[in-house]
Amino acid sequence: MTERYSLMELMVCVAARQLEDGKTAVIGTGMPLAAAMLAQKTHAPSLIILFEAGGVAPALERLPLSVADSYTMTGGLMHSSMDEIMTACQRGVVDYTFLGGAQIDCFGNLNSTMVGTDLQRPKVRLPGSGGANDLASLCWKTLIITPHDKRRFVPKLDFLTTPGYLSGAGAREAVGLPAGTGPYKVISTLALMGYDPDTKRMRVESLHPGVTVDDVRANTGFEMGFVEPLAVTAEPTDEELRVLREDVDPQGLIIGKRAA
Amino acid sequence: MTERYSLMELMVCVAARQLEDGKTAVIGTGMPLAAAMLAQKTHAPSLIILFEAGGVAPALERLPLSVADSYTMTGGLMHSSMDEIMTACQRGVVDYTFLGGAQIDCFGNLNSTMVGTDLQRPKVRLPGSGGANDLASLCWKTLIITPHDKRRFVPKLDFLTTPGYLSGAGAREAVGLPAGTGPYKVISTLALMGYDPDTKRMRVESLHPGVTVDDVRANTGFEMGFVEPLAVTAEPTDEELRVLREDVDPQGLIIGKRAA
Amino acid sequence: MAINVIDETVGTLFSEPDVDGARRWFAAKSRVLSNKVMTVREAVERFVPDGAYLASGGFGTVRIATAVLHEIVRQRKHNLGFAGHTTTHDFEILAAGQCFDRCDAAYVVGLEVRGLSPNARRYMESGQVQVTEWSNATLGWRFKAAAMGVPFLPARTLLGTDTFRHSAGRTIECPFTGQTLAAVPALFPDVGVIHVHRADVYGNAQIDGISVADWDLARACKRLIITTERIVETDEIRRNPELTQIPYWLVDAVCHVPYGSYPGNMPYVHYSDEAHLAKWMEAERDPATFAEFLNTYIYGTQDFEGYLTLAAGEARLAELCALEPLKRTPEVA
Amino acid sequence: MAINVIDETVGTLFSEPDVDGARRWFAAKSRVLSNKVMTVREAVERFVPDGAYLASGGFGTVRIATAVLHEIVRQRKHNLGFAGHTTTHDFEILAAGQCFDRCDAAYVVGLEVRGLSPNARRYMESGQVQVTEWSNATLGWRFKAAAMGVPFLPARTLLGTDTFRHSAGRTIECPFTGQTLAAVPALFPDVGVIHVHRADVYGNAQIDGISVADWDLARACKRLIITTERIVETDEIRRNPELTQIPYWLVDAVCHVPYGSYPGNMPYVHYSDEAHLAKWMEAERDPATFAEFLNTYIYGTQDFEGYLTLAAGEARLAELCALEPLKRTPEVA
Repeated sequence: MTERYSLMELMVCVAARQLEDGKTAVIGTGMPLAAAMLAQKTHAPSLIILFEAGGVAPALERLPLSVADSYTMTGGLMHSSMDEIMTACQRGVVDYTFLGGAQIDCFGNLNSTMVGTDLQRPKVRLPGSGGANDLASLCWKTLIITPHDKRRFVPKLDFLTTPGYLSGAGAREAVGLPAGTGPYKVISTLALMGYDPDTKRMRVESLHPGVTVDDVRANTGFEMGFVEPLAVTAEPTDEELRVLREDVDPQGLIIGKRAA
Repeated sequence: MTERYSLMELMVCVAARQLEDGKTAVIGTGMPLAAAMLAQKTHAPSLIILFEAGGVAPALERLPLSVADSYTMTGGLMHSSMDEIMTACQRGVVDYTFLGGAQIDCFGNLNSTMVGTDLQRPKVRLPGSGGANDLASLCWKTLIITPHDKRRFVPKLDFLTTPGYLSGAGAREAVGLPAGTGPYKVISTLALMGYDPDTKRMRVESLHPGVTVDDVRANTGFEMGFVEPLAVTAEPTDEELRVLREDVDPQGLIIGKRAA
Repeated sequence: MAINVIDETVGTLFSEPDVDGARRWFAAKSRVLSNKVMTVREAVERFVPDGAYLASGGFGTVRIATAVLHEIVRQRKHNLGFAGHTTTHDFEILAAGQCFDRCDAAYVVGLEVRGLSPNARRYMESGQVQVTEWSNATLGWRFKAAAMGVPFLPARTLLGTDTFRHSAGRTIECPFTGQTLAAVPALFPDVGVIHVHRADVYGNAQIDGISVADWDLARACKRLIITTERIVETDEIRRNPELTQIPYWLVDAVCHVPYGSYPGNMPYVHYSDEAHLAKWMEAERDPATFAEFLNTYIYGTQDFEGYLTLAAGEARLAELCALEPLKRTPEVA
Repeated sequence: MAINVIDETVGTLFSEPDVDGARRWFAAKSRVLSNKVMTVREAVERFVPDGAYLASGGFGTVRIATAVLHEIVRQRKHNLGFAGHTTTHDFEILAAGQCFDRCDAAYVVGLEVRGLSPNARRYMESGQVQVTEWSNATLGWRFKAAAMGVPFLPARTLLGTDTFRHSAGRTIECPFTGQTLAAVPALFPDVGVIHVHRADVYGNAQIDGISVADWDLARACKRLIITTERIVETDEIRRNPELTQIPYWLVDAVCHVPYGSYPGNMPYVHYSDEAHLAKWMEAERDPATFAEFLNTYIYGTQDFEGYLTLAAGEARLAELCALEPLKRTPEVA
């Protein structure tokens, strides 16, 4: 890491690059939305951002605090409903979704429901699926953005809230989830990861600048794969940083405030 | 029949009297709508008229020519959809519907699909169900308005388009139709009919002025029941006729033009 | 007592409720923002191949895409499938051209209070058209199932009737209550045609008044041709997002067709031309007369504008606008 | 490879998908045009009995019926069922009052980017609340099934997960394609609360902006309490029928509550009061502090107006209006 950019800024820039132009994405608030806005303002001007509560393709003025708040509707093409967005996903119209989660396993399954063993008396109650289970079931490609440590990258989830590849290749289709869908990329604080096309296990595609294979292993609770040759994540360009800081998140809600 | 009113006018007035105030009704164009408008303008000012294409409670200026045309929307409370109207019926929110049909049997089943024996090559192709099957399946009470002759009141339908009591008591529930629904009244050119609560067979409740039991028998292809004592249909009041002619159908679209 | 429980239906399913196939189609369909304005002729040439399964929006004589329907006849498209979801004048037009040979029928051959179309009746009685029966709600819910991306929807109608027996629905047992329900399969038409009040060049479209089944239909169709009274700037769409029914990524063609629902009614714009609708019905009584009528009005005209000039003309269109009872309020101007 | 096909689910179904019972209820519900304006206190007294199953409209901190939720706490209602369909601040309020003891959870205890509610977490971790898991789409489709009058809807989500295992859904085989689908049962809440932009005294109600799940929710609920920013003449409703989401015959109570979504956002009216929302979260860290907070703001206030004066005041409300990015266009004035 240099002082030119923060880790958060790197992650948002890496996330933004995964989003192709002219595609549809259901995006939550926070870093995923900062990434989508950055993509729109750089290489993907026709990226269509949908919000699960019903907002459609707003001219985003700033980052909303809720996926239903007024900022998800400013200059929008259509004031719709959660049903409209979720059925569009189910119909196959939505390319990307972008999620977080308290725990993730090697197949990209997520837990955002609880820590503990008894749902009726959990050690820590978390929000639950929200739209995550639906979006990861129904959108074509699921991206995940998350801090990278052993508490999060676990060998076994306490609760499988949201489907990744479940138990591996073919498992999604076997339970009835739409064919051809599933986890696509994970952007963590250490690396950019994808999935082995045969085993559907997670593997590192590029290490963020200054991060080693051992750093990843030490912070991952399951056996992580690594592609060969292993790349280094491209650093944010000056242009990406400028747009991110000036146009996407001038208030520093996501990327934090910078020293003057 | 006196010259004070026509048979059409009598039928519309009798039909109107069947509609209670403060209830909901999905109504088609023609005589049923004239009856509903008359009811609204006399004893049932809060009768809620819905149109199957999506019009909700318009301030009806005149009789529409289509159940979707602009007159079904003038001053309406809500511009909705066919799905909204049909699901309201399915949910149990709609009290009445009002239908016609080419053939009717003793259980109030209707044929509006074809005359003949082969659907793929019918002798006469008719429109089919339209919304009739749905409305008669889902609304609480089905009213029918029809000319009365042996070609229409038949022992066996060529095609059962729209359910009355099907094969009799309990048959609707047995096939899965919502409990407690079914045919309510038939207003014909000869009489007002209801249904025997036990057998669900049609029976005359009142004969129109000047009509005899033999007239009904001679014009009915199945064994018609008669309640005892048998009433005579009350004639239209002067007020009903005035409202019908001046406010409901001043153009004579339904009740015809009157000689000056 | 014998109760008419129908466990088997004999209707032909003209289009499979293949939700995974539809997902692949929708995934491949471009969502790039591009100008889709073209002529009706080009839209029909490109998106209505012979044999395609077609669905028509609006409600028969209200807000129908007449120009596209005429052009389908003019280009002598044939062997189409057709969804007869309260089709009246739209059905009459396509029956005139003998364009379809299979039909999911909920409401066909009739024109509501105006009576039955003699020619459409002859066509449907000729044995040339294979028919499967539905009701308006269930055929609409077939579009809805497709729009929702599920292979079927349950319903409590149709049951116990010949309409159901001649449908391609099924009975199912509710997994929760055990009750018998009708299941209706998703219908993904190959192409849909919908007339709207305003659209931008990309296809973002708004409808004033009731939507009939067009919300679901627009989402169910694999291809969608929009005809529009007005082409507007996208900013006008964004100013009233409550009115948007069709986002641009559903749309393949945007055709500018003022008075495009003529001789039908276009709510807020003009009322139906009952005289001209009666002229169609009258001409249909005799096949030779009707052939001549079609030669004059459809085959003999270059396009819908030609038809409009011949059938109505400016003075008549002004009359129809004056007859329209829904005055456009400033709110939706 | 062992594949996690879940054929049995272990979640409790808190409310039966009894469509015939619901039909009888809706049939008996009055459709007479009557003035339903009453105070929030009266609406809660009359329509929210202890033990009822409650659903809350809007989206957690956006267009929520705060006044009704507070009054439920103030009247110390208990043993409610609650539909946690993206419930955030609404969940926080009812958890503060320990009003519910069973919950269909899709999204609970969190406030989106604002973090987790300490008190709601404690309540959900205490074992006092029985929970059944769902996702936002499937819990919304449970309302939709009810609104459609069918006992279930099929879906392609939930499958294969612990969320599904701890739901009360089922797997079914599609009668047409044979594929495995999730079936979710209709949910008819005993009472729903929805905040809207304008309503007349009968309950005809309009919402500006996205509707979230409120179209279906309004139709699914056996009783419906509306709070509204403005009470308008019916003529104003009839002038913009495209905006009407709730016709009067669904509604049992109309309560006039300006700023009724505070401290949440009311699109087109005011933005959320993030400072006050943070104050709730902060107070919740310590149970004793939070008890005092509740005594001050809820139990110690007469009604929502009292709360509003205490928590915000006119100057702060003016600020929140100024912060609102959606300016009401003349079209929806």
